[in-house]
Amino acid sequence: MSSKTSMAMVATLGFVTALSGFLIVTVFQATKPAIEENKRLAIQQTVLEVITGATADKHFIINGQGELLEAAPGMKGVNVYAGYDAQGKLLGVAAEGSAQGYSGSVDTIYAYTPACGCITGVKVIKQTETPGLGDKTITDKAFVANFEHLEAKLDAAGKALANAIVAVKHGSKQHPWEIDAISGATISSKAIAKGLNGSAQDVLPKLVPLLSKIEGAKP
Amino acid sequence: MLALFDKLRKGRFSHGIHPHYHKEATQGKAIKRLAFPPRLIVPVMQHIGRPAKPIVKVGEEVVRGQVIAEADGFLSVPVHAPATGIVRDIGLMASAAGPRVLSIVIDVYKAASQQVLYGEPVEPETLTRAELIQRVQATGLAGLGGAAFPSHVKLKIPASKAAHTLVVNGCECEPYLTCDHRVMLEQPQDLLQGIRYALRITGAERAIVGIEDNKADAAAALKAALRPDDRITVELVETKYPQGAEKMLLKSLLGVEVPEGGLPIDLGIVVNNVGTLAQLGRLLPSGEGLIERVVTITGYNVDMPKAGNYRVPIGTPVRFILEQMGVEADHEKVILGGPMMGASLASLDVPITKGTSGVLVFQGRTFMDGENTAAVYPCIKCGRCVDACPMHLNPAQMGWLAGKRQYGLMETEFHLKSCFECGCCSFVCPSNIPLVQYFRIAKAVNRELQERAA
Amino acid sequence: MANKHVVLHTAPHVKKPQDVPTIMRNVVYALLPIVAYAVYQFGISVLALVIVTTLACLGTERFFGWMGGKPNSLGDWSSTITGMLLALTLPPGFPLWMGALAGIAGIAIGKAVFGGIGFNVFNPALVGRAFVQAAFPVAITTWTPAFFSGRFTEFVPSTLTLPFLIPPETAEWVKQVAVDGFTGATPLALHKFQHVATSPLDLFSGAVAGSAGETSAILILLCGLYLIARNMMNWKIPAWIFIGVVVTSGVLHLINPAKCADPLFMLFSGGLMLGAMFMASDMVGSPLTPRGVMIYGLLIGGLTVVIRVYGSLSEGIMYAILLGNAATPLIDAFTQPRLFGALPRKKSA
Amino acid sequence: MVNALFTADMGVALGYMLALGVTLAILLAIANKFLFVYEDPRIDEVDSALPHANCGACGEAGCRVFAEKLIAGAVSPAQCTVNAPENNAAIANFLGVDLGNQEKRVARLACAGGNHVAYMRAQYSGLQSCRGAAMVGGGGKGCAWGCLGMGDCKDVCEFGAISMDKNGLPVVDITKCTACGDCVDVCPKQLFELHPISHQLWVACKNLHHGNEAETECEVACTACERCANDSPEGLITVRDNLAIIDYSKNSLASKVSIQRCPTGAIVWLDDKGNIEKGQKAKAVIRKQALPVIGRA
Amino acid sequence: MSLIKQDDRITLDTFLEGVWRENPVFVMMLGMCPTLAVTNSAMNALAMGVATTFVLIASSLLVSLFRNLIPSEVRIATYIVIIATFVTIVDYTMQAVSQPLYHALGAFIQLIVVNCIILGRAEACASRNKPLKSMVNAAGMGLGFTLALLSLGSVRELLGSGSLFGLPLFGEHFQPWVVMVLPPGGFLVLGGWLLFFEWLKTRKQDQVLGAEGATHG
Amino acid sequence: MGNADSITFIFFNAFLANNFVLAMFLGLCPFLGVSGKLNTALPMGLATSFVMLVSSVCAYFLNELLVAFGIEYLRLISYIVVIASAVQLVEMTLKKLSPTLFRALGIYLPLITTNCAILGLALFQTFKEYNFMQSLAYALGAGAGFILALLLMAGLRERLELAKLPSVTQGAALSLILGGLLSLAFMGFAGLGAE
Ligand SMILES: Cc1cc2nc3c(=O)[nH]c(=O)nc-3n(C[C@H](O)[C@H](O)[C@H](O)COP(=O)(O)O)c2cc1C
Ligand SMILES: Cc1cc2nc3c(=O)[nH]c(=O)nc-3n(C[C@H](O)[C@H](O)[C@H](O)COP(=O)(O)O)c2cc1C
Ligand SMILES: Cc1cc2nc3c(=O)[nH]c(=O)nc-3n(C[C@H](O)[C@H](O)[C@H](O)COP(=O)(O)O)c2cc1C
Ligand SMILES: Cc1cc2nc3c(=O)[nH]c(=O)nc-3n(C[C@H](O)[C@H](O)[C@H](O)CO)c2cc1C
Ligand code: SF4
Ligand code: SF4
Ligand code: SF4
Ligand code: SF4
Ligand code: FES
Repeated sequence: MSSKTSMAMVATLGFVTALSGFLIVTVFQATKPAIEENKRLAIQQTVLEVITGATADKHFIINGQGELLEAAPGMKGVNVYAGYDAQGKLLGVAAEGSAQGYSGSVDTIYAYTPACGCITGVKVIKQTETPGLGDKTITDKAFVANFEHLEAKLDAAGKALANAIVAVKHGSKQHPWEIDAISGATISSKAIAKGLNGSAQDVLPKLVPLLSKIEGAKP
Repeated sequence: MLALFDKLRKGRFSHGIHPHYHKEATQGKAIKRLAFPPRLIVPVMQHIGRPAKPIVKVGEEVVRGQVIAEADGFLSVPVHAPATGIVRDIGLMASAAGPRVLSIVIDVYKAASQQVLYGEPVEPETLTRAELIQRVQATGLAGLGGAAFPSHVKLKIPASKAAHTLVVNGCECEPYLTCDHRVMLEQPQDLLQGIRYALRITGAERAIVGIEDNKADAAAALKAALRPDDRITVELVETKYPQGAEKMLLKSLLGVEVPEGGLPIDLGIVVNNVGTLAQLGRLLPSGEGLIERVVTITGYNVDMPKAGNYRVPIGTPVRFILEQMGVEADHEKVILGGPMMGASLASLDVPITKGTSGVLVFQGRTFMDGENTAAVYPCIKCGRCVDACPMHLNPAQMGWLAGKRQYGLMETEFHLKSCFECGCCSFVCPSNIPLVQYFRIAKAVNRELQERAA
Repeated sequence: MANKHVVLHTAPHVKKPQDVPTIMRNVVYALLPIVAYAVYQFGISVLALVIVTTLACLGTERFFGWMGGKPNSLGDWSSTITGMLLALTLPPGFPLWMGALAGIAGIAIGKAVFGGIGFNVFNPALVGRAFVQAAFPVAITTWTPAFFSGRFTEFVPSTLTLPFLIPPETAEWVKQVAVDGFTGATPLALHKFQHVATSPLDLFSGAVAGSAGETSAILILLCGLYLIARNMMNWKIPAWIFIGVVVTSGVLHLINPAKCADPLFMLFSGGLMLGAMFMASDMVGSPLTPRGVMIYGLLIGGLTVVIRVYGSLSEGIMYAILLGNAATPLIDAFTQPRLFGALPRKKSA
Repeated sequence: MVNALFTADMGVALGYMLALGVTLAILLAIANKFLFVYEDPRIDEVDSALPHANCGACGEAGCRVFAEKLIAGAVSPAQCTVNAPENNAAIANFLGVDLGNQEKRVARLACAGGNHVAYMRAQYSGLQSCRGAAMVGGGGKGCAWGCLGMGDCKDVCEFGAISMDKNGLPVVDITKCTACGDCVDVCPKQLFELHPISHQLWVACKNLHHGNEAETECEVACTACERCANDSPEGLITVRDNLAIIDYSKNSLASKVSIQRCPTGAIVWLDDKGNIEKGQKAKAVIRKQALPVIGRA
Repeated sequence: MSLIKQDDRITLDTFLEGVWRENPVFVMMLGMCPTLAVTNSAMNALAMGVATTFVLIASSLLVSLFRNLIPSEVRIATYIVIIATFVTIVDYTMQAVSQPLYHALGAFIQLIVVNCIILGRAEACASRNKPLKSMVNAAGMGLGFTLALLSLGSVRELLGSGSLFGLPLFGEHFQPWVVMVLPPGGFLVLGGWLLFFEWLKTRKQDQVLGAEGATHG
Repeated sequence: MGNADSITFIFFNAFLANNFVLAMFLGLCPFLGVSGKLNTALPMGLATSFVMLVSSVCAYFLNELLVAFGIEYLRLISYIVVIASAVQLVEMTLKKLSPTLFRALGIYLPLITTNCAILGLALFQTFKEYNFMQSLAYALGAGAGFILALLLMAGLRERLELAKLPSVTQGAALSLILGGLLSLAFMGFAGLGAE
C-alpha cells in the first residue's frame, strides 16, 4: 500500500465529512426554529388541554433544593407547568408521571388543581402499550372520567399523600382516590395510577408550598 | 456417577425391543433330515471375502463331500458338493440379494446312497494351531450366525492381539428361529467339542456360552454335558432383541463395549455362533466339508403341519423346500433368515446357503404383527427409534437426512457405519418409515463413492 | 384374480402394532372425557366451541392438502386433536368466529406451511391460541362462571358474536347467572393482581374461572395416565415439567412468598396440567432423546413459573411450550445420543 | 439566514467533522497497511460470471473453487458446462485464455426394458427408490441388470434433464444434460454412462444371459447372437459375457449397418437429438401397457 | 470494472427493475427492519417509503458524481457519510413538518442510514453508472420499496385497526385483530405476501407447462 | 429488580421482552440471511454482539463529546462513521487472523455495518439517557438476545431443511413465518422484570 493512496484516503474522507458537516449544519440551522416551535407548541397544547380552561402556560423547574425557577435550557430538576386563565389566574399546575406498563413505560402529564386538592385531568403523552387495548387509557371515556376529580390531598405532615392513588379492578371503585381500571387492561391502568402516585408523592409536597409563588409569576 | 450407572446395568444392554417370538411352532420339534432335491444350486460365494474358484466342469460327476470350488486365498473358503450327482451348469443364477451370482448346478442322482466319501479323519489334539486353522479352512466353515464370515479367519488371532475369552453365541434372538436352540439341545457334545477346539485354536483361557433366558432347557442340557475340566461356563441373558448381536452380547455378559469401528478381538474376545461351533466339533476331527446345515422352516398364517427344524443340504432351492412342506406355490412372502434381518425373496429358485438359518413363509397381512396398515407417514419425532437403537444411534435424524440424500453427513456426523441393520428402529417406528432400508442405501452409496475416490 | 405374486419388502418383516393413526385416535379418546367434563361445566357454549374449532382445523388441513395435491390426511386424526385441544384452551364463552380463526391460523401457519403432520415445529393448537391471544387480548381473558344454571339451554352471550364483530360485554350477564363470589378472574390472575388465594379444593373440582378444559386438574391427569399406560405418550415430558415447576416455584416461594405462590398451587392452577400432559408432550415439537426431554421439560416448567411470577401475564404455560418447541432443534443438536462404544471425542463438535 | 450559517456552530461542526473524518481515515490507512491480505481481485470477477449452481459438473468443489483454479490456469472456462456460453467466452476473454471447448457429452442409458417388454417376477412394495428396491431381492425385475424405473436418476438430476416415459424408463433430454454425472452415480444398476454425442452407436442392454434365457426376461434384450459384430468392421463390436460391447476408440468406423440385423433391437443408433433408431429386423413392439407380474416364465 | 459489461443506456427497465423484478423487499429481502417495524399503519409506511426514496435518490446522485474519485479502501465509509448526511436532513425536516409522524416512525428514520438497500444501490449501481441512470434506478428502487411498504402497511392497518390511512372502514363494531399491528403481524403479513407471490408464480409455471403438454399431446 | 433503570432489568428487557430482533425489528437482515446453519449463525451472532459492545462503548463516549461541544445534531453521522470504521477494523483483523472464519462469514461481515441493530443500539441508549453501566447492560442484553434469536432460528431452519416443505413455502417466506411464530412466542416475555 503506497502512502499515496493513504493520502488519497485521508483527503477523500476529510473532504466528504467536511462537506456533510456543512450540509447538516445548514439544515439544522434552517429547521431549528420550526422544530423548537413545534416542540413548545406540543407541550403547551398538552398543558392547556389537561388544565381545563387554561389559556396560557408557564414552564417552571423545581430544583434539588426545592426552589422554583423559570425554565431555561440545560436546567436540572422537576418540570412543572402552570396554567392560567385569560385573567391570569392560576387554574392548575401540570406535572409529569411515568411508570412501567404492559410493554414499556407509560408517560403522562396530569393537572393538579390546588383549589380542590385533586387531580383534574390526565393525558398520556407517550406509551407503547398494545394498540387497541393498552391505549384504551386514552380513548376509554369511562376511564378518562376517573380523572375529573381524583383526590390527591397531602397528609397532615404535608410530606406525602394522605391516601395513595391506586387503580382497582374494574367496577370496584369506592374511594375518591381510587381509579376504576379498564377491564382487560388492568396493567396499563395500574401503570397510570402508579405514575400519578409516584409523581404526586414526590412533587406535591414540594409544589404546595410554592403555589403562591407560581400564582404570582403571571405569564 | 455415570460409571456407577454402567455397573448397575451390567448383565444387560440398554435399548432393544421385545417382538413376539413365535417360537412355539418349532422349538419343540427335533431336527429332521430333508430329502435331497433333484437339483442343487451351489453358489461359489456364500461367505464374506473372495469367491471360491470352481474346479469342476460341466458334465463332471461329483460325489457328496467332494471339493467343487477351492478357496481363493486366505480370506476365502472352499465349497463342497452337498450331494452326489452330475454338474449340469456353471453360470449366473438368482441369489437372495438379487444380482445373479456364479453358481454350480448339480443334478442329484436319485439312486445314490449319498454317503459322504471325502474326509480324512485327524486327531485335532495332535495338530499345531496353524495346522488347525488350515484344517478349519478346509472344512469350508463360515459363520452360521448370519454374516457367514470365514471361521478360520476369525479363529486366527492376529499377531498383535491375544484372545482371552471365547464367547459362544446361543442367543438366537430373532423371532421364529429355533435351529440354534435345537442344536444346543440335541448336539451338546458336538458343540462342547467345537468350543474346546476353538479354545485351543484361539488360545483363549475360557469360554462363555450366552443363552437367552427363554431357552433355559438348552442351557441345562449344555451344563449337564460339561466335563469337570472344561473352562466353559454357561450363562443366561435377558430375552431381548438383538441380544444375539455380538456387541450386545458382550455388553450383557462382560459389561464391555466394542469400540466404534472395532471388532471384539480388539478387546481380546472371539465370538462364535453355537451352530458354527457344533459343526466345527463334528467336521474338524472327521475332515469333512460343510455340506448341510440346520434350518428352521416355518411360517405365519400358513398351514404348515411339517414346520420344524431340518438338516438341509446347502444349495437346496427354496421352491423344493416349500413343496416338501406341502405349501402351495402362491404365498405372499418368503423370507430367508429371521423376520428382523432376513431377505424377502424375489424368486423361489434361490438356494439355501451356509448363512441361511431359516425359511419363513408369510401369508396375508403378515407384514404387521398387529392392527397397523403399511402406510408411511412423515416422521413424527416420537423418539421411539432413538430409544430402541441398541447402538445408540439417532435413526430419526439419519432418516431425515436420508430423505434428502445427505448420505455423507449421516456418516460423518451420525455414525452411520455403526448401524448393524438390526431393524429395531423400523420395528418401532409408528410412521412405518423404512429406516433400515434408508441406511442400507446410504451405506451402499457411501461405499461406492469411497471406492470411486480410491 | 388369483394371480398372487411374491411380495418383496425390506426387513424387518414384523412391526410393533402401533402406528400414527392408532396413537392419534387414542389421544382423541383420552381427550373426550375432558371435553365432556368441560361441557358439563360450561354447557353448550363449550360444545359449540369444540365443534367449531375442530371443523375449522379439519377444513384447513384438507384445504391445504388439496392445494398441495396431497392425499386426504384427515384420517390420521392429528387435526382432530389440534381442534379439540385448541377449544380446551380457550375461554368457555369465546366467540365462535374467533375460535374458527384460531383453528385456521393454527393449522395454516402452524402446520400446513411446514408440510403437514410431523414437520411442524410449533404446536399447531398453541400457535392458534397464541395468534388469537395476540389478536383479541380482551376476548381471551374474559372468563365466564362454571356451573351456571342455564348452561345446557343457553349460550354465553359472547359465544354467538357475529363474525368480525366485537363480542358484547358479558359483565352484566355474568352478574345475573353467577354463583356469588365469581370475580371473572382466574386463580392465577387473582393471586397475581389481587393477591387472593384460591382453595385447593376448588382447583381440583374445577369450580374456578379458566379455559374450557383446564379447570379440572385431576381428570386431565387421569386421561394423561391412560395414554402413558398405553405407551402412547412420553411420560417423562410432563414429569420433567412438573419437576421444573416445583423446583422453580419452590425456590421463588421460599424467597418471597408474597410474589410467588406455593408449588402446589402452581402445579394445579391454570393450564399447566393440560399443557404439560397433552401439549408439551406432543412428540412432534419435543426433543428425541431422554436427555433432550429433560432439558425441554425443565425449560418449560421453569419458564412457566418465571412468566407467571415476573411477566405481565398471569399464565405462562402456552408461551413456555412454544418457546420449548422453538428450542427443540437446538436441544436436539446438543443432546445427540452417545454412541455405543463411542471413542473419546478427538475433535470438538 | 446566511449570517446564521456562519455562527460559531458552523466552525465547531466543521472542525469536528473534519477531525473525525481525518482520524478515521488515518486509522484505516494504518490498519490497511498492517492487516492487509492480498486476494486476487480477479477471483471475484470470474466468480461473478459463473452460474453459482455449485453443482460440481466442472469437477471442482463449487463455483468459487473453480474460479480460483481458472485464475491459476488449472482448468479451462468451458469445463463449466452449466454456464451460458457467452459468459464462459467472457471469462476466457477476461483471462486471456483459450475457452477449451470440448465436445458435448451426455448421459446415455444402457437399458430399453420398459415395463411393456421386460417382465417383473415379484411385486416390490416399500420405499419408491431404485436403490432401495435393488437391495430387496434385486427389485423383482426378471432381468437382474435392467432398469427398475423408480426414477432415482430423475430425482437426482438437478437440471431436469431426465423424465420418465410411460413405460417407466428414464429419457435424457440431451439439450438439458450437462454431463454432471449424478445419474451415473445414483443408478444402482449402473445403467448410465457419459458419452460424447458423436458416440451414436449404442447397446441399450446390460443383460448377461444368453439367447432365450435373456429373451424370456426381456423382449428387447441382447441375445448375444453376434450378428452386429459380424456385420461391423473388425473389432468395433465384440460379444463378451453374452453382451455386445462397442469399442469407442474405433468410433469413426461406426455406422448404421451394425444395427440392421439385430433381432431384438438391443443395439441402436442415436441421432444428435437423442432419438432412437432401431434396425429393420428388430421385432416391433406393439404392446403399450405394462406386463403383469408373473412369478416365473 | 465488472466482467459483464455495464450498459449506459437508460431503459424503462432501469426504472422498473426495482419496482418489480428486483423489488428490494419482496425479491431481494433487503431493508427488512423498517419494512416490518413501521408498517403498522399505511401512513407510516408511506412516510417511511418517501423518506427512504429521497435518501436513495440523493445519495445515488452524490455517489455517482464522486464515483471515480473515491479510493476503494474508504469506499464504504464515504458512502455511509453521504447517506448519513441525507438521513440527518430528512430527520430534521420531518421534525419540522410533523411531530406526531416523527414520533410514530421513531428511530427508524435515523436507521435509514443502515438500510441495506441504499448502501447496496450505492455499491451495485451508483458507483458504476452515470448520475442520471443511477438516479432513475434509485427512483425505481424507492418506488418499489414504497409500494412494498404500502402493501404491508395497508393490510396490517386494515386488519389490525379496521382503518386505512386512519379512516375507519368497517364501522365501530369491527373487532380489530391486534396481532396484525404487533411484531408477529409484521412477519406474518410479509410471509403471507411472499407465499402469495410464490403461489402465483408456480401457478403460472403450471399453466405454461400445461399448455406445452397440450401441444405435444 | 423491577426498577426500569436497574441494570438487570435493562439486560433482561433487551434480551427477552424487547428482544432486538423479534420485538424491536432490528437486525433482521442477518437474522433472515445468516440463520440457515447453526455453525455460521453462532459466529455471526458472536461477531455482531461483539460489535454491539464496541459500538455501545464508542457511542457512549462520542455522545459525551458531542454534548460537550453542543453539536448533538451530528450524532447520527458520527455514530455511523465510527461504527463503520470499527467494523472494518474487525473485518480486517479477522481476515488476517482467521481466514477460514472470514470465509465462512463471507459477505455477511460487511453486513454488520449495515445492521440496524448496531446503530439502533447506539441511538436508543442515547435516547434513553443510559449511563455507562446501563449502556453496557443494554448492549450485552441486546447482543445476547440477538444470538438467542439467531440460534433458535438457525435450529428451526436446519430442521426444516430436512422436511418435505410445500413448494411455495421454501426460502424467505418460510423464514418470515418462523420469525412471526418466534415473535409470537416471545410475546410471553412481555413485561418480564417489571414490577
Ligand atoms: C397480546 C397481548 C397484549 C396485551 N396488552 C395489554 C396492554 O396493552 N395493557 C394491559 O393492561 N394488558 C395487556 N394485556 C394483558 C392482559 O389483557 C391481562 O390479562 C389484563 O391486563 C389483565 O386485566 P384484567 O384483570 O382486567 O383482565 C395484553 C395481553 C396480551 C396477550
Ligand atoms: C469386513 C469384515 C472383516 C472382518 N474381519 C475380522 C477379523 O479380522 N477378525 C475377526 O475375528 N473377525 C472379523 N470379522 C468378523 C466380525 O467380528 C463379525 O463376527 C462378523 O462381522 C459377523 O458378525 P455379525 O454376524 O454380528 O454381523 C470381520 C467382518 C467383516 C464384515
Ligand atoms: C442384529 C443382529 C442379531 C444377531 N443375532 C444373532 C443371534 O441371535 N445368534 C447368533 O448366533 N448370532 C447373531 N448375530 C450374529 C452375531 O453378531 C455374530 O456375528 C455371530 O454370533 C458370530 O458368529 P459366527 O461367525 O459363528 O456366525 C446377530 C447379529 C446382528 C447384527
Ligand atoms: C401425546 C400427544 C399430544 C399431542 N398434543 C397435541 C397438541 O398439543 N397440539 C396439536 O396440535 N396436536 C397434538 N397432538 C397431535 C399431533 O401430534 C399434532 O397434530 C402434530 O403436531 C401434527 O403434526 C398430540 C399428539 C399426541 C400423541
Ligand atoms: S438398524 Fe441401525 S439405526 Fe436402526 S436400530 Fe439397528 S443399529 Fe440402530
Ligand atoms: S420412530 Fe419413526 S416417527 Fe418416531 S422418531 Fe423415529 S423415525 Fe420418527
Ligand atoms: S436408470 Fe437406474 S436410477 Fe434410473 S430409473 Fe432405471 S434403475 Fe432407477
Ligand atoms: S444427472 Fe445425468 S442426465 Fe442429469 S445432467 Fe447430470 S449427467 Fe445429465
Ligand atoms: S434493515 Fe435492519 S438489518 Fe438490514
